[in-house]
Amino acid sequence: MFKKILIANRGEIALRIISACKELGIKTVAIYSEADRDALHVRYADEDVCVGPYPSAASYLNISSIVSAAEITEADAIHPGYGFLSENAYFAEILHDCNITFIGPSPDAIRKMGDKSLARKTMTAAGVPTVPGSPGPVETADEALAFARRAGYPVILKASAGGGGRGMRVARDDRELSGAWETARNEAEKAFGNAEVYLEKYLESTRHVEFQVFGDHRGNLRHMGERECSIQRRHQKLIEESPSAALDPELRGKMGEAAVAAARAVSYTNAGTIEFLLDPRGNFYFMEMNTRLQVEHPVTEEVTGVDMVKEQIAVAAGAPLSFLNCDLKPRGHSIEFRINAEDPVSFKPSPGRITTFNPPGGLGVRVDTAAYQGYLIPPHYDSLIAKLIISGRDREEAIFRGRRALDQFVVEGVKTTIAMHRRILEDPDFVAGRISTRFMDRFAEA
Amino acid sequence: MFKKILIANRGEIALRIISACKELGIKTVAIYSEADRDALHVRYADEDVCVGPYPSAASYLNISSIVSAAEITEADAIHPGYGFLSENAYFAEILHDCNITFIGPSPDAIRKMGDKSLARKTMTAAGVPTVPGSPGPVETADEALAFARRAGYPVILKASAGGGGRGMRVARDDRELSGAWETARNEAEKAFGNAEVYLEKYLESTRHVEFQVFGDHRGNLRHMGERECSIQRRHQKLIEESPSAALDPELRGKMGEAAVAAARAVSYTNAGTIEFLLDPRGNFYFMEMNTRLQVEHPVTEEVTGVDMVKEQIAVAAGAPLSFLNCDLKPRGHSIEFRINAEDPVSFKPSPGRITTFNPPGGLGVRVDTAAYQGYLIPPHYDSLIAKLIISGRDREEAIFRGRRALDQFVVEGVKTTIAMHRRILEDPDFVAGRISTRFMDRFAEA
Amino acid sequence: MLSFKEIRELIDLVSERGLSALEIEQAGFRVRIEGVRAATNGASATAAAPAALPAPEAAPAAPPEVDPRLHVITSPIVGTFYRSPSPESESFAEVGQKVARGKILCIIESMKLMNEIESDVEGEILEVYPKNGQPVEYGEKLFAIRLAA
Amino acid sequence: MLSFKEIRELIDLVSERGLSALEIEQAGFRVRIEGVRAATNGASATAAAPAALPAPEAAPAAPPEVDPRLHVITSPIVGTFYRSPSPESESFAEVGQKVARGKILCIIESMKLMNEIESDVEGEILEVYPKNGQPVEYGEKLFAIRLAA
Repeated sequence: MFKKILIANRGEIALRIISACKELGIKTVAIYSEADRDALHVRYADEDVCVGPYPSAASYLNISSIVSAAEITEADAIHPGYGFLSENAYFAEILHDCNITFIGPSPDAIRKMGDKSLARKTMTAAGVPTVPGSPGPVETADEALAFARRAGYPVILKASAGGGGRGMRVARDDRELSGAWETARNEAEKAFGNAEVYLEKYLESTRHVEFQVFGDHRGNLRHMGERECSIQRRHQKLIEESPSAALDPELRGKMGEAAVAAARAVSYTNAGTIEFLLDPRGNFYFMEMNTRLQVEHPVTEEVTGVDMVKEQIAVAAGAPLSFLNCDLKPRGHSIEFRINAEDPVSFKPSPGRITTFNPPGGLGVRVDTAAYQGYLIPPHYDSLIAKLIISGRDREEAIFRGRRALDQFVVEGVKTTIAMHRRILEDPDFVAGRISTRFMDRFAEA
Repeated sequence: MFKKILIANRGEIALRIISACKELGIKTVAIYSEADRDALHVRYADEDVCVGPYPSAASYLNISSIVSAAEITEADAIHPGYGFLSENAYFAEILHDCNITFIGPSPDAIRKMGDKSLARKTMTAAGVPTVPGSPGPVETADEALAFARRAGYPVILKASAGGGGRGMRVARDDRELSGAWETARNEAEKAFGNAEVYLEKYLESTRHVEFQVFGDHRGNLRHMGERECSIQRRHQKLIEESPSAALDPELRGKMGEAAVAAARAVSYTNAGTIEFLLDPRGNFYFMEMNTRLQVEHPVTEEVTGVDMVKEQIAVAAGAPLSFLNCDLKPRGHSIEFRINAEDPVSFKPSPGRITTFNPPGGLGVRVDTAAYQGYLIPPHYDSLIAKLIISGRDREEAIFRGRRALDQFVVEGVKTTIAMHRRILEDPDFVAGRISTRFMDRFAEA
Repeated sequence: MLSFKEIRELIDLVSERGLSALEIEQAGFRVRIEGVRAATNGASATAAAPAALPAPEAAPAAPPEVDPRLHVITSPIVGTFYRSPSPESESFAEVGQKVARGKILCIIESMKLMNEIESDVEGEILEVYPKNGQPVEYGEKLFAIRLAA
Repeated sequence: MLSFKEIRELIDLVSERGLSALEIEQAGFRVRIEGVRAATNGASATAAAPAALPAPEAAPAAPPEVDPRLHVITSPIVGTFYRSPSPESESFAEVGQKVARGKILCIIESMKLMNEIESDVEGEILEVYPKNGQPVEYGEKLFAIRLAA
């Protein structure tokens, strides 16, 4: 087992990983930018190293600083969390060269799944259904128009190097497509340093259902069930739950098998997520694979009882999957609410000092956060300040419990999404489980 | 189902009950003394009524004020929590006369179990083993000496009306017994208004293992497994866990059956707890029954998945037990740490203002508390400020998780038991599960 | 919690009145304003207490002024407030009425019992706070009475 | 919570009104402004008192005084600090040594690369903070230099 792990991240996920290491008796090293001197992850780690000034590119994305930090503290592994360097194949490769374990999949698997056109090809070869789309990157606007007319509108433009909703544009006719073409390429260029885009048929009234997969270094590969992530705003997830109200055991079996086949196609190790679109008739299509821990991993932890971060560390150290002989059938129901510091109307980030922070507690309530009363949320990073994870015997209990927990969650000094979540939990369609990725559009109009 | 419940309590248990009511869609009424104006239970309830000045006798024990408060707010049920009026048969009776449901057992069951000598007789008749003891209250010091010489030292003096460790005195020879006689009677008189005491043989190196029982109004009576509560200081529980490391399925079955038989002997309804002493050879003896919700109920909730407070409310409203067809075999392991505001050396209460309050979160961590940053702990009530409930796949995971959670629990402004719990979790005997009710004596000496 | 504007006003008050200090603390919030620098010798003291002068009775940080002749009777129990012994009868006491010590002012019904509440002072009733039939909690204001001189 | 602008206004108020101190504390946030230093003798006390005087350089709540001729070079990267190019060679720079702009002061090894750190000023080395071979983080102090006049 590792002796010391450096956590190449910040915020709640850095704390989550520090907690897992402490429970395994492993020492921890926090890294931080100058803007994060007072952050809890710095306080809770055994050691800490300032790796640069506030811009992420100079600190949390600064590979040479982070590798040096691991070297001077003699850390033998790095956990990248999510975001930042977590899906950077080059970073994983350098660590390998430096004899530091990257807690995640192989650089090869990251690369194969990171290139979205290549991933589609791999999936087709593995027999996993994909959304009808251009066979590869589309070079010109004319080529895009030709594909769209052939496949039928609406279509969606996506960045080849993309993820997280950036660089995505939906077009419903020729005119919209011509307009979206340059915008999508510019956004892709800006966000990922690569303007390449490809096209897919845009499926409407679909759900976003993803499967958690886990592979060890002994050839075992399992799925841990699904997460329903249809409640999104601008392709950013807001609420995730497990299990999905749309899956019966048969469909869960079929999608789970496809997820495992998808991961096996790139000899996947460690934790990863296969994202599917699911239409109302039970057809599902591979969207993409996230080759890292997800923000929403806690709902899977709650219904399976597996500590996924400890599992990641153990697997990276060579251990077999701990749940090979367990029944991972979901036990109860779990819902995660992302509490962001943002204006609930304009959705603009609302950084500032948290003057009151009183999170809810009690049965079935888990809070993952790096915030505290008096904490100054720096304006440089993302706006997630807490994840509220609610579990109950069934979905109904989780919804009622969620309402009371959101009522008891007091945050003052910054604007948050707490009230918005409270309204979503009152929505009859949400309560009945009638949701799709368009849910928030309807909700915003109401 | 009830429309509005008045909570005749304060602190974390009042919040716990308010949360359960909110999850059931039931309105709540908080009562409070003048010392509790700023308490969270007042803030989180739908309505609130000040019932008197700070002394408990004038407010939280003021039956006429509390019944009036229920009447003027038109509450149709009262939940008494633990302590205060929760085991007051007279209170339960008055509520019945006023057509207000008492969420708890019948006045008759409270009375039969509240009189400790009568309870022993009832148990003997029901075939439940009891500790060898005086057949009833002991009237004179000579009578006490006669019993002690017959049964053999050590012996323990207990208040007939007692509970919670008050009025208890251990004596190891004639001299000690003569000395303890008056003290025990005085303490009993002060604490319970009744000086009657009885004697029992004092068993050493025993564990305190209690069984949770639950009865509905349709004749169903079940047990929900055990709680290990041997870690006590002056008969006050500090750490409780479930399951107990000392029980195998066979012994659990035998003790569970005895617990159900004990409860059935008084036609018990709602939640109750049968406390046993368990010796190293697997012999167990009925100690007493607590005819109410226990402080430590959360560990049972965690390993069974049953919300016990919602169950209490549903059963009081006439519903059958919700888990009649469920397997309540303990799932994982759960440990509760009582975080008291007190000096860890002198054990004296440490009331005052909490200047920093940052409870831990994440997987497997539950915090039940009514404290918050800036809260002024009034000196008039008990010193419990939070219950930290840690769950894991097994006892080992729970212990490691408990260590990291205690490390992350920051309370400033008052002294607490956090550091003491941290030290207990490092004790090799505790880690190995080698504990008895004498554990804290040894620990304090070390 | 005080707003910035309120703090600014308090500062003005402290300096205008020539107070030496004002300190407010509540639920984790604390503000302390120390007044115009105390002079260290007689000479400068004159200079240090400038425009101030009109601060003779400078009651520092006084709560809203309380009339010493005003007496408030609060409810000693929880229950329902009645101004008269029965719906048909007259009120025990009206605003403007002079009452003697021991005069029954109202009834509070608690657990079916009618509890008569007496005046513990002699004076004139200035205000009756609850409405007839209204629930009252412990410590709730019932009557304001101006004490007889 | 007070903004920077509000704190600035409060500072103005404290000095205008001649307050001796203002302290605000809330949820982990605390600001204390102490007024212009009270004079210890009569003569200057008179001058310090009147609110009228605009207390020109009243720099309240000043951080520890900083020598304007002192310049600190901090580490631009994370790595291991070396005072000389190899264990056998002499140090690049010693305390007391005068250095020109561009003079190499040390090496920081980061990912097997030797990064030479140059002086960005001209002056005299007053202090070398890290020991040879010691790990340094971003922003850590390396050298104190007294600027050439």
